[in-house]
Amino acid sequence: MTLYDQLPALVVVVLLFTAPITYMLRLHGFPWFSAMAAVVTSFVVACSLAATTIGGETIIYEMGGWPAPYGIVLHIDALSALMAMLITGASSAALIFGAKSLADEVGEETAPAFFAAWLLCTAGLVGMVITGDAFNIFVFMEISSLSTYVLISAGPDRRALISTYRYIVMGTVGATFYLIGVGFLYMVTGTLNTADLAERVGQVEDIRLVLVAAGFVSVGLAIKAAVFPLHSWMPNAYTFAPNAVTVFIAAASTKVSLYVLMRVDYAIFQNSIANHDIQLTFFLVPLGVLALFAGSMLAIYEKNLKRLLAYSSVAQIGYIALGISMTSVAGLTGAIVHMFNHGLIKGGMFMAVACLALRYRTVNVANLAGAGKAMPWTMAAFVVGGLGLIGVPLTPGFISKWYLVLAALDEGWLGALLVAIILISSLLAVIYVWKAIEVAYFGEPRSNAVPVTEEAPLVMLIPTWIVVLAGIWIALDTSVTVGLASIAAKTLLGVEL
Amino acid sequence: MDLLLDIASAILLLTGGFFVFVGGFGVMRMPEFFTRMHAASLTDTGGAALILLGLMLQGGLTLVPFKLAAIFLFLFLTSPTASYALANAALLSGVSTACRNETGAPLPENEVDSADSKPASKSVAKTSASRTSGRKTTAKQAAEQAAPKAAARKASKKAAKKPAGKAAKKPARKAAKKAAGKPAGKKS
Amino acid sequence: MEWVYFGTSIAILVTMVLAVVRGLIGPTIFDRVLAVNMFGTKTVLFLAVISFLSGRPDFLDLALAYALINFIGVLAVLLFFQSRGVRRDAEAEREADK
Amino acid sequence: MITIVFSLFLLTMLVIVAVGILRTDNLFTAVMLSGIFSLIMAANFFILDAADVALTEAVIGAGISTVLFLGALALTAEYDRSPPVGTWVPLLTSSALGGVIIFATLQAPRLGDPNAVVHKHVAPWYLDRTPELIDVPNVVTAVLASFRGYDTLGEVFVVFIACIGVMSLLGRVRPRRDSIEEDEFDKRTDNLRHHLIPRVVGKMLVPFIVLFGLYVQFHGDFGPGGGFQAGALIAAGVILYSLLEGGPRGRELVPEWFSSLLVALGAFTYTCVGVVSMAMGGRFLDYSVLSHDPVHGQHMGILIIEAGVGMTVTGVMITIFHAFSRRGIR
Repeated sequence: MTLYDQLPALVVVVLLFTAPITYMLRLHGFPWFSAMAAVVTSFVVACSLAATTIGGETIIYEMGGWPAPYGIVLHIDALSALMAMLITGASSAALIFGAKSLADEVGEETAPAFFAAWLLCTAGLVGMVITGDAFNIFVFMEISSLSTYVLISAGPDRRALISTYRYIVMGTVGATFYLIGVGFLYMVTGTLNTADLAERVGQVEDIRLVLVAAGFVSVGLAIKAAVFPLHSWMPNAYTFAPNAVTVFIAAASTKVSLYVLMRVDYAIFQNSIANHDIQLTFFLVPLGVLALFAGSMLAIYEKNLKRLLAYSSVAQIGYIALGISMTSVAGLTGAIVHMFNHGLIKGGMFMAVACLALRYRTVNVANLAGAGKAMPWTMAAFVVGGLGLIGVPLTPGFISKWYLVLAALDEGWLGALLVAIILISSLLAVIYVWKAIEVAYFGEPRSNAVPVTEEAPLVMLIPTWIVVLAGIWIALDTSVTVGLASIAAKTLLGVEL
Repeated sequence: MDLLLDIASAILLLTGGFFVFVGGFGVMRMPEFFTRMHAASLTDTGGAALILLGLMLQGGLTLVPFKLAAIFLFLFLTSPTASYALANAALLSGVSTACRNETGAPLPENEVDSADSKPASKSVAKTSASRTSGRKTTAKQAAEQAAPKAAARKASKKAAKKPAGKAAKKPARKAAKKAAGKPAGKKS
Repeated sequence: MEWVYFGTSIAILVTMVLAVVRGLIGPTIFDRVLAVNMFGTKTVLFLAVISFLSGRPDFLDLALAYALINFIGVLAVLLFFQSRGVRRDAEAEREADK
Repeated sequence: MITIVFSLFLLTMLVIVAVGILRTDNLFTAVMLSGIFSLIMAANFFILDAADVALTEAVIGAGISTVLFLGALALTAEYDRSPPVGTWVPLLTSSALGGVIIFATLQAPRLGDPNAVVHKHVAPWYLDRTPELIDVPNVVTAVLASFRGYDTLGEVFVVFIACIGVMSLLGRVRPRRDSIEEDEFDKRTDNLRHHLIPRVVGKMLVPFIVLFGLYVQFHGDFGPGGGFQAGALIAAGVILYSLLEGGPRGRELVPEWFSSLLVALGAFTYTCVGVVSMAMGGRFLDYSVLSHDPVHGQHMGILIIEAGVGMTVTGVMITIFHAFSRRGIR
């Protein structure tokens, strides 16, 4: 076995291997360094996996050397590689970005535990996307959720504890639903391997259990993904978490649940349940549309910049849900590209907000007056991100919305309606993004406020701009993202490449 | 020989089962806590011993009787210890030893309580006081304090449950609804 | 022998029900602790009898584990009430000082 | 038949106890009833022949969780004072959910039906091939430790991260102290030293519990047991000692740095086995390459990873208990 053959396992093993070391070695500055090294290594491995899969190849790696339905296999195709790249990329960017702010917020004493949790969170998310086993997804879901709770509550803000508690309750309900669904599937098929499941579910004669399983899995994952009426845990969790943590989980965490939803739904249920595409449409379209409007409206009325962006995420998840619900190659491509692009955009914006928070000590929109002059580079990054949220051409948001619109136009009158909805919600996005920009550039600072004159430190600005520029690069050169996404969409739908 | 063994173990098992059941019955029917505990702990040991002995006879010459013997030994050690700990905890927080009559209603609390519980808790306090200082007050005070408190709490709870509970629920629920009804965005 | 095991296990099960009822109706919390403790012992016996009834006495390990650690919980209860008593004393002392 | 009757009986009791837990607002009562709940659950697992699960449930549910619950209860009030919420919506939701599950399972294969799909696909393969490939009598151990060893690795990390989470919550707030001097407070509340009977009996049992834990650890290949159960049992021994002798002495016996190190060390050991097998030319967690003989390699791998699991679980239980006892069980 060459190192190249071991790459699929390495992407997660590196993280799992480093986490206990990070926890055990209590040297000054070491936890951050080892976490960063491991995450970056994992990112490099994920990139090389993506390079392999872009030709449409699927990698199967047998854990423990046991063949597919008996042991656990890693199953890496274009979609998983793209997601793994997003997760590890977001994780390393947030870690490098947060080198200073995390040191302030977390403290020397708890740093080993915190960075071990960070590594495990990344490992859990990556593990979920690369595995080819339905129960293994649950195990890694547990790892990622538990470590996310630790990360969110690690900051000095005590309100984080309450929001973490809500997240724990909702997250546990979601994971349990998923587990119940998987249990039913095991009951009717006797297997847990996703490829094997896909085959055997089709042979089940009485599909009542399969239907209920599909319901439980979908609702459970929708809770974990913060799809609109089930999103209530998310805004506060994002708001009170340490800034770098928000960057990471906003960019990666909910998308992974959407990924699993997509994967389980398309790979297992779509070809076994008759009319499943219609059921999926009826489940996701109303939720997606509601999410678009409600998320945007809540964002418009929000005064806290972090929570504003969180509500905007609720809206953006609506787009992804719409894309998933269309069951067409174009729609899925749009959804997958938007997952990736939104991760980049939101990550960059939360980084900019973290820079603002460092200098202004608050993230209330009203207090940020004058930020445009005091911190031009930070605000410029924020503006570029905001344009991406709206979907202006030359930004990543435009690409994904473009594909969504194209997909919607294929759907007849319902599609035309969807196009209108997408356009309206983009206008709403203009309003809430403008709200922040207006105050920052044209607002008069309050007389009693301490004037901020200093730009954010370079250690934070450079990562922010790297992420922003990466977004623009991806908008200009779509071959990687759209290429991977269209292959992924075709694989999911079983269309010939 | 086998038949004899079978008969012996059957007798032991069934007697043990009967003892265990009697213990459970006692726990259900005895009037107050300490007598209930008496019923439970006595038959716990007796019934368990008989059943385990009966099973041992059936085990043959394997590891099984030894495991059963180990279970027997550990139960014999832990079960009384647990009873001791429980009774002690109950005494410490002053469970009333007031008897209840046939219908389950407590007998008038006047003499029974003071006559029974105080000497008991004192003696505990004394024995332990010889080893650690400051314990004497603990046990006694706790016993004296907790008993009326517990009774008062119970009374107030019962009283509150019917009329006050319902009355209080409605406004509270309304208030909760109001708070939840506000758009979450306005809170900050 | 089957029916003897069966009869014994039924007796134990009925006792378990009685213990559960006692645990549910209380009235004092110690009655509930008593119910738990009693239920634990009955579980040990039940497992022992059942492992004979189903003909697999090697599963006695479980009953052994129960017998060993069943009473840790009761000791924790004792500790809990003991420290609560001391805390109440401390609070009372503080009140008196004020 | 008897299995089904007994199991129905126990399940009915389970439901009744569960309703009892929901209906009480006294948290102490809830803790006690949940003790009964897990005992019933364990008996039920046992009847359904899931001896490994039953052992775990017995040790964790009946033994340790009561202690930890009481530790948590000592830090809060005794009564549930959450504001009254409408009971209809949750009730309707959960009834609907239960209805859906029942509706679905009406079509499920009967309990113990040999023709059920579950017994036709993967399971027979495990039963047939385990003697030849791994050669341990307890197939559950073979499945958990080798065939699905990656899942178990994940679970060990779940335990690890759970420990980090509990520690980050409990270590957050400095312990509050009453007016009594700290040392004296500890002396008076923290131990059962002046209770002669529990002290003598309990200390007598501690070595047996630990010994039994080791037996379960190394006997896991043959009978029910393995690292999870063994870890919990050994930790139960240490917890018993700390209850009797007080938190400080318990922390002398197993220092906090050691128990928290053990948590990470166990997870590390497990991962290392995987990495070593990768380095020796196999897949991740492929124990066959560890030795010249594949079956012997499997034995070695399973032994080491079970030891890792045991270390992690022991460490977690003791660490969490210490965290509670340091904040004063009172």
